[in-house]
Amino acid sequence: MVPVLVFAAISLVTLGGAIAVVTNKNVLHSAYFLVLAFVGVASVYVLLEAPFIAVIQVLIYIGAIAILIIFAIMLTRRLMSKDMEERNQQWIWAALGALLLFGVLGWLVYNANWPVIEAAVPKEPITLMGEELLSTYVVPFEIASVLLLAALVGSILIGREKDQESRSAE
Amino acid sequence: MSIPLSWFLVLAAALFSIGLYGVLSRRNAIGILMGIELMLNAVNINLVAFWRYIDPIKMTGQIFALFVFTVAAAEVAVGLALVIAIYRNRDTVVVEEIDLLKE
Amino acid sequence: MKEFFFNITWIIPVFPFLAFLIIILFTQGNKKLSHSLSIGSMVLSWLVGWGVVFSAIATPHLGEHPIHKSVPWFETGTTTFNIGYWIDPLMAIALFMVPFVCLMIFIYSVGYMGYGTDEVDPNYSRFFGYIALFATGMLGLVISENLLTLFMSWEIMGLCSYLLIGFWFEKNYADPNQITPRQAGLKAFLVTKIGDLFLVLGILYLYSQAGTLSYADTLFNHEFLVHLAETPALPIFGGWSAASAIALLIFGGAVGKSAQFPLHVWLPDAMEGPTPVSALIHAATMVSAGVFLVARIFPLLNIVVELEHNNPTMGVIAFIGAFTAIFASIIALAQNDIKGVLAFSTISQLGYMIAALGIGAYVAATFHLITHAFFKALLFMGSGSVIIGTHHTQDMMQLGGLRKKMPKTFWTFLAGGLALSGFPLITAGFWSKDEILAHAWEEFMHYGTASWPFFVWLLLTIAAFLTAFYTARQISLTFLGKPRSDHADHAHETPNTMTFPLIMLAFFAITLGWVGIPEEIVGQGNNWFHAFVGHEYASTPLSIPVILLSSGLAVGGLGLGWLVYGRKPLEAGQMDPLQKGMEKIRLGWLYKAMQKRFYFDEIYEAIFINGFIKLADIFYNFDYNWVINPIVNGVGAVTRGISNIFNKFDEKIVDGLVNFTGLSSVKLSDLGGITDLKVVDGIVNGIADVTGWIGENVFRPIQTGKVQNYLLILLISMLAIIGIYLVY
Amino acid sequence: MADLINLIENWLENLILGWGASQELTLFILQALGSVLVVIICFVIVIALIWVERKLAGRIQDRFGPNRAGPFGIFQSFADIIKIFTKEYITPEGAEKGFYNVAPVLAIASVLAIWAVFPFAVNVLGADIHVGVLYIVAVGSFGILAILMAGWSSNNRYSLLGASRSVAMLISYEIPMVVSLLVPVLLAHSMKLSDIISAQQPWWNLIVAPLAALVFLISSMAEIGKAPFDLLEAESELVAGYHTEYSGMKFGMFYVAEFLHQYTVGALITIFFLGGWGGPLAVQWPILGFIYFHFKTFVVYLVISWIRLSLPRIRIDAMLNLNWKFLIPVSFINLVAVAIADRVMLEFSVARWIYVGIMFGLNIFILLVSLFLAGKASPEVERETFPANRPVAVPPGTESK
Repeated sequence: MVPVLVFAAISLVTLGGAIAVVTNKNVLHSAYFLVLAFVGVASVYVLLEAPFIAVIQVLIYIGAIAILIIFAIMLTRRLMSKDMEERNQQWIWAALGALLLFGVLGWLVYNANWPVIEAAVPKEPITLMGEELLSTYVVPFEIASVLLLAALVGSILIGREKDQESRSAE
Repeated sequence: MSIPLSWFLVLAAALFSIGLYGVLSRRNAIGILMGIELMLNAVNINLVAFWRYIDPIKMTGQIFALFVFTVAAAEVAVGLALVIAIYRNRDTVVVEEIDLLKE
Repeated sequence: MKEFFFNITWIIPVFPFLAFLIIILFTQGNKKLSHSLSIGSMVLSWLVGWGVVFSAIATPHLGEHPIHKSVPWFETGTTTFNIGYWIDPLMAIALFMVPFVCLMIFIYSVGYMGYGTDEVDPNYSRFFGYIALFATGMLGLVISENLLTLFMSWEIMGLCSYLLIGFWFEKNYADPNQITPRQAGLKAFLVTKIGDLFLVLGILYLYSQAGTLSYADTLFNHEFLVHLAETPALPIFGGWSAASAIALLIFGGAVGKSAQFPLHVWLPDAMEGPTPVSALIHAATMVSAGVFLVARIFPLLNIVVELEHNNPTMGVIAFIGAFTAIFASIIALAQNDIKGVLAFSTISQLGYMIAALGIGAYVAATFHLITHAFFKALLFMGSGSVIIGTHHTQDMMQLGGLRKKMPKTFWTFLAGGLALSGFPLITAGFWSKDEILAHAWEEFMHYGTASWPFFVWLLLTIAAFLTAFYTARQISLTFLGKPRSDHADHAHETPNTMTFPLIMLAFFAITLGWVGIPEEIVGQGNNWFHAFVGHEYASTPLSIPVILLSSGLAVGGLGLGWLVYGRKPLEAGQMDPLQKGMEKIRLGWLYKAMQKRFYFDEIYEAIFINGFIKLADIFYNFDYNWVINPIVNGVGAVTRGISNIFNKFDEKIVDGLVNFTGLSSVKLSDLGGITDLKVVDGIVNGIADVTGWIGENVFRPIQTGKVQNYLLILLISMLAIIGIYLVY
Repeated sequence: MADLINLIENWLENLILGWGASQELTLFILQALGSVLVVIICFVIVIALIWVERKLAGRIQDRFGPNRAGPFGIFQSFADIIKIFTKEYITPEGAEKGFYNVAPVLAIASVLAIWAVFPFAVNVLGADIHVGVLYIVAVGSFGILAILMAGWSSNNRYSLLGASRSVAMLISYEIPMVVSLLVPVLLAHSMKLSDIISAQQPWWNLIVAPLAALVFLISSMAEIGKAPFDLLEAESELVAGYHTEYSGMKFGMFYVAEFLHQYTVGALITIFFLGGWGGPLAVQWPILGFIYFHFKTFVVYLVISWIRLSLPRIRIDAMLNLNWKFLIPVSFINLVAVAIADRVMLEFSVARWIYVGIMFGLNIFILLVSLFLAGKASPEVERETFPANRPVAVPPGTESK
């Protein structure tokens, strides 16, 4: 009974936060609700006995991504007047499509036969994960590092202001 | 373990649909990015749930979740840089107004 | 001692790699330290390498039991890739050649790049870093234990060739049509990449069949080879076996790297790099890598020949090689650039080796590979010495009379030239080339004149004659007669760092052939080279007619060349006698074509480069002028036309009808008017409105330019597809 | 008597079980009690700390500090508390009410959440999770969120500027902090805080990895945003940074959070580099461990205060330069070097004291080399040279000839 209640509470927080993210008029509020949704998802990971992923979720999504998003909102806030419409004309179709998709996914989940097994979580999950990362998944691991480097360089290049010469040339 | 797997999957599906709605309906480019983040989170819930319920001995699910984190971080960094660059050039972050290709 | 060398074989490419890292990272500022590091590392590699070579020679039955060691490098999925080394006779003889020639070239580079003079190159240290990396690639390729590390080394060399050919990247020429070093580097990189694509495909195909890439499990696993030869290939290859498909794909890589016929265009332009680079890359090592690769996969070719009698694989290889040999030697006749002649000569000699592999003369091909590396490096470095001695004069028409002024260069160049043309009995080139010709002769005797071995033999024989002729031409024009320009008049001998390697290489260019003298001449069982490298293949029997013929061709070619060019030396400004002669018999256009390399560069530009531009144009027009836009416009025009027609109909006919009824019946005119207004106009306007509405609200909104619209449509379509899937 | 804390816990557990509560409920009640206890202890400590800090600041700045309320001014903090509770809450016009009110709570919560995983003594710890170190880093990031919230919702330029600076600074200083935290993790081969403490029992990490300790000290001082890194609330530039608009207890919460954060950093340094609760007889007498822990933390706290009271504020570009061009490279090089040395010495299974000695030498070597390189790389600053006999204010009676 207790896990079910906990699950219900977490789902409520997560989904409520998510809905607030996509419907709130103020983008900044959306961003803070996004943090709330992320916290909910992190709790889901705790419920799934994956504390490492939960902590990483907090570290990356809240500590980095959410703060970056909030920062970006502040940098572009001049155009976000209160009376601006936050959703476009096709929102009703989008809502219908999303609902339909949810229906389809739910139907699939309900009808599928998952090969669930009852097994305990490994004792040293982080050690195991490190070993697998450096053996079975070493190539994706390296590619991920290259991807991060590329993203770092790319975002600096895209985001930096033009230097003085090219600006005066305009 | 009293919660069945399908509950997590339904939760993830709901989160995914909400994120999709956000992507399709927000006018603000940063709002769209937030929708994408929600969708990626939904995928991660699925990955970790499958790991826990179907193959908890190997860490494949968690490792894939880690890779999704990596991709999400890269995506946000580049995406926000693009948004800011567009804002500098065109003074707007409303995606409907960014339709140069049509004109 | 043997065990010691076999255990440290892996260290050979490590030395130059460390030298590269240190030079690039730390010692860019110190020229002396840089070249000392580079040469020092090469000396170490050379010592260890020859240690391994002589240990291998002293090991009996190395051919049947190659020594190989490997450690796991990384695993992905269920496969583990190893990194290691492989010692067999082929590797041993390549390892005999590569470090030594590299070392000689490194020493030579010190002088060529102007160390200690005013003309020292500003990027001197970087040059030594690059060539050290290059040596890493070549040595790694030679010792590698599987096709993956081989391919990696292969690509390291590709990168280095790009960097080194374009080493003088700041150079520009007044003539916009003359290719600049950086363009040449790019060209070499891109053209060889075409070949590399085939190589990758071949390796992937092999991997898909074997699940591993190590030599021990693939190329030297007889059962697997038989299995491969019995497996039909993918449908795209017709009815061939997988073995021949893989062999041809890998051969494609060799075509690119060894500058064989369709992909030969990069090598002549690569002469834009510094001359040591030409010697290193385009004579001694990198181009040899292609031949080495084909020799490596020779077991695969052999199995194809053994099990499938009508398979064209070997024929294709032999024919491409032979055609390249004759084609390049014809071009070489009319080149005036001292390095250009050598470049085409290299292409031609590589064609020899490929052709030899194609007719199954494995031993002869590897033999020629080694001897050619020595004398061609010698020739290139000799020409570099000439270039330095005459203050960067490369046009042979401007040279002449250097025999007295540069004696060391002359005598060593002469030795190399004689080896290249196959001067009978004493030179290395004679024995190796003779073995190839003898093998071709034997094949031709076996199959008769109506078969491809005959053509291969014929082409190779003619090429041998032409080789001797252009060698004589080059030596005569460069060294004999009187100087034809001020630079040549004031030529001086080059420093010892440049002449010492020449002398060393000249020694080997003469003597190296003696290890492969056929047993019939020196006594039973004394063809040492064959016994070491290819005991499992039948040795070619000595054939007196071939020896006589090839001696005659070599001497005849040299003699004819001397008659034309040497007897009456050219004066300054005089026309090439060959050109004069050909114009006399109305073949001037052919000479022109030869000089222009048979217009291959122009043809490729016309077909591929312009072709792609055309193709892009077509797509552009498809989008903007021909199809997409016209369709959109057409829909609009058609709806407008339809509504116009209805409008006309309304004006002309319906109005007329209404007037008529109005005139004929006043009473009915009210009613008719009402009918007209409400019904007919309604229909007409309605149709126009509907078409307009469709245009406005269906076709136009689809093209919103808003990304979210597209995404929404994507979602709906996906849902629709899922729906269809679920329903059915 | 030896194990006082666990004794009380067992007694309480039996008591509640005796009242007929289920096992789960008992655990829940005990954990809730423990949390409340930790929070109360924290606040009590903060009250004391404020007094200590002010007294210390006074002495360093050559004045008395609080000395009116009670002996040595000991009740000054309580007087302040009373004052702060009775002040008016002012909410500026145009502020976003919700965020404006949530921010101080979040600020203090983010600090308190870190205390959940601290091991206070050998068996006294809240949650011993596998990823303790990561947890600390992750939870700390909520603090940044709180600052951003406060800065944005105040509807004040100065607040927003302070918040923006804080993001630039806190995010960049998080990198060397995390990397230097990885060194103790590496040495203990675990991310559990209890493992890290027991791994450094005879030899503290301060000796094994002094460079990591130094980098961590500097970067965490930046994290708490106090002088010399107090750019987010620089009085002379930004009034008071992100909490300019706060008054009354809302300001008080930020204030408490700041002090508590400093104390928390002291605790972190104690855990990661000073052996945590370790000390003579700490294993047999956990209560001693508890005392050792807080004593060490207090010493580190005083050291941090001493530094911040002695140094002036750093310019923002210099601060970012220090981080990106010195701390981050040094911490990465240190991490790699320590990892290699650790692996090699484990391979050869050298004696413990040799291991420690080599590690210490390696750290000092890296520090000296990097300082030398940094000194070479830093630009020459042209300083104004004054004439030898320039007029200066000289105390009367000490004029030189």
